[in-house]
Amino acid sequence: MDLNYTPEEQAFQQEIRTFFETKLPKSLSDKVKQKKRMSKGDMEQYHTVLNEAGYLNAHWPVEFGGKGWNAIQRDIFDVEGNAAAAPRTVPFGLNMLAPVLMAFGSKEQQDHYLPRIVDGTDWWCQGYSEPGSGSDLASLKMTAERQGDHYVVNGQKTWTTLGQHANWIFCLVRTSKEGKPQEGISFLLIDMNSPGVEVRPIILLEGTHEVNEVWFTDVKVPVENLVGEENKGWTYAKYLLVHERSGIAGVGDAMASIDHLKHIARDQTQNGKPLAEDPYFAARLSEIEIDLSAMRTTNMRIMQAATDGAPPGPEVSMLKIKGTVLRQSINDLTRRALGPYAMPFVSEALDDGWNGEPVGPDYANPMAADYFNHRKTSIYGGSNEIQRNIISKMMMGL
Amino acid sequence: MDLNYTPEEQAFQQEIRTFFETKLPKSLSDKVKQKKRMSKGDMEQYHTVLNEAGYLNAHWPVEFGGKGWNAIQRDIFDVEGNAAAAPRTVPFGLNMLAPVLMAFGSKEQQDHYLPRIVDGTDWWCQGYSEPGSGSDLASLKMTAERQGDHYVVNGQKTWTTLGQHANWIFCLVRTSKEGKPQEGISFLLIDMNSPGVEVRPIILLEGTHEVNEVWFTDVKVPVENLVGEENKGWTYAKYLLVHERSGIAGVGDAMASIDHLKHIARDQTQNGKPLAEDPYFAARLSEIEIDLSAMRTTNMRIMQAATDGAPPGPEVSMLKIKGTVLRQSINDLTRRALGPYAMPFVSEALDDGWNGEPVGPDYANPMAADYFNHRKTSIYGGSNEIQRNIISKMMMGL
Amino acid sequence: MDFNHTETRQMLADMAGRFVREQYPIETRHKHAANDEGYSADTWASMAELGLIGALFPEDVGGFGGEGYDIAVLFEELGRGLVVEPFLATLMAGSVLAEAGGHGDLIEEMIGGATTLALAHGEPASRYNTAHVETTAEKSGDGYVLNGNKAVVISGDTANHLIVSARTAGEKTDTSGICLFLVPADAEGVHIRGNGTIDGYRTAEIALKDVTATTLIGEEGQGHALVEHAIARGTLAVCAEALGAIEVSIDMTLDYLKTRKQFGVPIGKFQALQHRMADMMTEREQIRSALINAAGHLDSSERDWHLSALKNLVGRSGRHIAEEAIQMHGGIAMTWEYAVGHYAKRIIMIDHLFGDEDYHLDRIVRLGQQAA
Amino acid sequence: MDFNHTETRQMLADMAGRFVREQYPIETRHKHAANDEGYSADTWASMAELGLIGALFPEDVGGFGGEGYDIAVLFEELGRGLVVEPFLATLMAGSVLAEAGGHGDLIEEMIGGATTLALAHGEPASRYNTAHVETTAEKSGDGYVLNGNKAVVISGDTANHLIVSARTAGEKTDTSGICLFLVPADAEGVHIRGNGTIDGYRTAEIALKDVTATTLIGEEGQGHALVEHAIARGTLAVCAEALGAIEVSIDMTLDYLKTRKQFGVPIGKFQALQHRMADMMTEREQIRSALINAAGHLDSSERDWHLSALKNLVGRSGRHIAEEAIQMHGGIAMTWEYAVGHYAKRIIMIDHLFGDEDYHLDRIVRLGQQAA
Repeated sequence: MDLNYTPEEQAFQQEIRTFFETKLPKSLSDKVKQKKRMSKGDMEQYHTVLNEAGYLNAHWPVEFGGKGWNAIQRDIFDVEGNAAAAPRTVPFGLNMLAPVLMAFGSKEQQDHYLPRIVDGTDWWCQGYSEPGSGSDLASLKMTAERQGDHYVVNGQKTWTTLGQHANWIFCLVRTSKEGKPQEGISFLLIDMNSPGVEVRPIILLEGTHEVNEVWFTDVKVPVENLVGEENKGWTYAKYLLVHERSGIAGVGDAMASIDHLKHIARDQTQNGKPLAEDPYFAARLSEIEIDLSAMRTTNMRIMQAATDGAPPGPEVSMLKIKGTVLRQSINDLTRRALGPYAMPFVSEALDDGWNGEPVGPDYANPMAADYFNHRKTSIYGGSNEIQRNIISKMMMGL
Repeated sequence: MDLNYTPEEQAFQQEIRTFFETKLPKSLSDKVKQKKRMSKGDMEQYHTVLNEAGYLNAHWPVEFGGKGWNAIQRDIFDVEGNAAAAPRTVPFGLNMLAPVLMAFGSKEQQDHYLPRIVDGTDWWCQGYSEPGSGSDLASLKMTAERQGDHYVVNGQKTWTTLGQHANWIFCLVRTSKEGKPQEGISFLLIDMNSPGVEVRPIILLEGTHEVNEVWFTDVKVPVENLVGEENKGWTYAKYLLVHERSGIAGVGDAMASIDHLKHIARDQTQNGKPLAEDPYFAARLSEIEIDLSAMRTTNMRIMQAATDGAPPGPEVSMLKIKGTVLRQSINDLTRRALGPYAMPFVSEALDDGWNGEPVGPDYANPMAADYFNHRKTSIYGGSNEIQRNIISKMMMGL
Repeated sequence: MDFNHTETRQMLADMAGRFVREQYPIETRHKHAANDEGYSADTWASMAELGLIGALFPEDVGGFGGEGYDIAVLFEELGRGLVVEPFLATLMAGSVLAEAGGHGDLIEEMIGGATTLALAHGEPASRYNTAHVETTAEKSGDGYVLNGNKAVVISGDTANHLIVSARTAGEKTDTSGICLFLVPADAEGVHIRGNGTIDGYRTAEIALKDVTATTLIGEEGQGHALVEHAIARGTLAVCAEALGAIEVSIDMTLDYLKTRKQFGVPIGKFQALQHRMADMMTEREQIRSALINAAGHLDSSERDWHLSALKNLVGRSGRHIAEEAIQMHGGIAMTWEYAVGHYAKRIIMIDHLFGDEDYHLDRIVRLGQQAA
Repeated sequence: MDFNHTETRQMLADMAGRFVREQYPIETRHKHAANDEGYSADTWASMAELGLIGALFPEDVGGFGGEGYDIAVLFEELGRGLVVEPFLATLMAGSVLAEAGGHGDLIEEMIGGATTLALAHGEPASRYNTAHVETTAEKSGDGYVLNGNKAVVISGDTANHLIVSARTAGEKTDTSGICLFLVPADAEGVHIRGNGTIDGYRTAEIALKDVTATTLIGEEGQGHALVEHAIARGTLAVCAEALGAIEVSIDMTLDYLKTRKQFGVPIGKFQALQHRMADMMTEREQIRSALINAAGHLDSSERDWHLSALKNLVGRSGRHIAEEAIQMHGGIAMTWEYAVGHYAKRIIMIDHLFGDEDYHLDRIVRLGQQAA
């Protein structure tokens, strides 16, 4: 047991710190600090900055052009990036499609798609959920009918995050109605510029547009866009869920959010003292810091076990639950910290080019919206209820 | 809407107060205050005191010799009794068997058993649970076989509270294996002095003997001891569960426990101040008081609705859950309040005739045991899980 | 003791309930909220005609209610519809006038719906402290000159008149020395910047620059008691509103659990959700009871204890219920189109009106220690 | 960073684990606890032979461990068996001696199991305040005369020697002015009243009446740092013990859910219980992580923060897990005969050792405000 960084790890941490200090555009970190909405251009710019430094896909295996970063290195990058107010990368190509292609894609698919993910040619989005499916993903209905050298795809996907920016979508589609619902599912790559693909925005409860419905009407998809074997798509999707453990806990994000909250709590006054000194507030904050301190170690333990080749267990689900609940509790305490100024909301103020006078303290406007928006985190990516099902199934075998 | 007592209710409250001030033996209230174990003699003495005043069965309908107290009167008696540190009455005959006999018993049974409950001739205990049954009460196995003018009873009951003092037990027994498990159950009255009845103590985790196993081997029970119809016993038991709403919330007990806790919190010192002024302790205590204040009104609303003839709904289950959880949280906060002195435990000190020197403050010894003992309240009488099932079934009809 | 409403009060509740059910679907609500003034003047007028405003005030000022239970039953129904018309601002400003005495004509106009008022009391630094007033009032001639800033004034951008708190004496958090002035919204030096809120209502930031005020409400320096009186009624009202919103949230979740199928069965079949529903329903009943207690003590010496108990419970359990309603629905509850998210937003934001869960827990603690 | 144990430490854990599994079933534990001294001298001796005592102390005093992780792995296994032998008292008293220096022979005897010690520090009014010492020490000749009362002294009724804290200077809660003395348990004027605890261990109330003490441990007036050193190790130890007890409680509950049938199916099939189980297991992993953090920082400047974080989490989540283990079992867990109730009692009572959940949350708050 050793909680200290090795000299190598310290050096790596310093390298990453220097990178963010010197290479992260202030225009981006300012937006992150002010919790403004990232434009497509912002996200592409950050993508380029990371790629030029070779950090964009550093977590990929060396044989696919990555640096094969281990769990500790990824944790350091996550924490330093958040501390530097770096934006989040768009995960769909880099962290979700790529591992599937590496594990199950053909050589041709790997050679074609992976470089385009890195150089930004392709912006991927995910086509898993359907209006009827929800947590019961295997019940998906979107069909892909084999007709000669292509599939004809019909149906609808939903909750497609940033689909409005994407030019490609990887979908789970039904290629067979035989056997168990899981058995008739295939993993298909679809060019969103194909005729018959339509993207419709979904506005979230706090008024933002980040997810979409994607409709498919007689969309022709070449058979070479099938990943792996037909009707094996479910296995590939599951592989992703259990193997993509890193970052699920959101440690770096949580740490940065707590710093922001502390800043607010020092600025707000309650009973003539800084809110930070109010015993009830301080107690809530301290409990969160205690849980986070433990979760960071839980996260590292699980990551290292994964690196050491431990079989995927229920731990990933534990991280998903704890990580989302913890960050939601930070969002909750943050909106409390604002007092009455949590209520006013000027949505336009979150977009580029707004320069009106803020209502209340400059940090106030986005925080209530943030709290409501992040209720999604315990719902998507396998709701926390599904995660509890997974844990108990694995532990009890019932 | 009117939260104030009517002049009649105020007069009643005064009457009850005077009764407890003048008629409650100090020897009993002292034991209650010191949380000592009540002997059989103590319980019989209190029974007599109540009976002489006409309060023992005042909640019974007038036609059965009661005063037909309404919900508010029962609440006042509950609160005043607890405030005066009166013991609890033994409910099995007075509140559990009696209503069933009144509703389903024969005239002979009513005339024979009800007076004997009141004058203390019979001490009843309850024979519902069995080792295998737990929350699934209908799965009970104890059999009663009709043989001429009597039943032959074989099997085992458990969790029989104060069975060591009782001379009669009312049992749910299986008289038929036909149809659904609920349909073969009968309600039978058994003299515990009959040959073949054996009572074995169960020691609880904190070392006390209050519940028992009761074993039945070829016990002969006259058929006239059957209540109502054969195989209808389940209906009678259920009737009791939904109609016996009063007292389930334990409002008076909770109020008295909070007063005791406040006394301790003023005596204990934390950081040089009375514990009562510690912000975390004060916050926990205040939340409990807030919940209790609401629960008392919830309780009264439900009781009054019942008096007004509202059909039994899920509210009873809500009271069971809220009432037990709330009182358990008082027990929990009380053991916290003791600091290190929650640990020492001299069991003999809870019995008559012990006069050793207490370890720590005189109030300390029983409180941790009390906390552990009261974990039972969310388990027995239909566990809180069963109560939640009932609520959701009634609300969702699923 | 009696837990039944009087017939007239039950009629008020039924009438308001019917109005909301029949004429205030969520689409209408969004339409009203999207108006420049943040509500519909026509709807406000017809609600006034129904007497819904008058029900908030006692007969001696031309109303026909004004008791705690009148406020409670009406706002519970308003909460069921997420009604955006300016009832809260009207209740609070009107309560100041009614308590202070006089101003009969203005109250009459207000009850008739012809005039709207807002209480401009909170300030940028006051948070939940009701005595925090930095705005100054200097005597000049037979009037006063007001200077300062008012913050998050409910319906402050649409009211015809403002009731402004300002200080003629004392330190910035003293309870004495606070005065209330009636100021026309269009008076010179009154700069009003309105904004929407995350839950679809309107507030305003108001700057007062050498505003001449001639109408003092109540005695000079004695304004704080009037403010507390208004805030007490406002607190009761928003808690009742929260209860209404909670009822709808729970009912919608119940319906969803019954109809939404996953893994081939209605998700209401899943025991984990059933048990969480059961707890939510129990909490709802607890809130209802706390509301009854607070309404019954609104004009008693125990007012503050019961109001803080209620507000703490609404903050604590309300948040739990709102978050659970979203979680059990899943993704659909995250969308603007589906109503439950809007109810959740209102329930949560009510925690930010007149003191949140912790503020009121702390007040309970202090009241308890004064008593001890 | 590395989350694997060294080979020798893993061997220690395995050995202790095997001993507990094979030679310490719950019946044996109850038998030991029922002895007059509250444990088995033979078992203590064989544990000493196995080196389990030596593992708690550094090599320079004749042990072969003494690091945070040594204490953690050993006490986790002891917690799995609810071991009543006096490891905690030995760890704390021994840590005082080891930190102070000297007393080599005594430590050697202690590590060999031939002598037992107890730290008599807490007092009737001290609660969790480690600086609260009212017991006085007056210089007389080349010794001191001690007067005062010590409370809830762990294993205080069976130890051969007591390490007694007493004050030569300062107010009753000053950190300076506290001295530690080595006092034979049978010294004149030492009145020891032993008692059992609700969870099956032993503590003692000790009255000191004109007790002559000749052996001062460490510097005069500098005893508090030694006490804090010992309490830090004791806190880590009982939290590790709690983790062991939590592991067993969860495993027993899991087994019960798999085997116990209700309504025709194993109760583990009920989703409400499954989800609560899942949360308990997540909390267990969080406690394990906090234990790793605290053990790793036991001799660092962040010691107190990590120990308080751990103790708060053990108090908070430990209580939840213990209560859930009982609730999910149902009635059987309420009986003396069934083991899980005894684990629950130990987990809960650990909240009363060295500061409970709230005490340590408050300490975290204070440490945070000092840092800010």
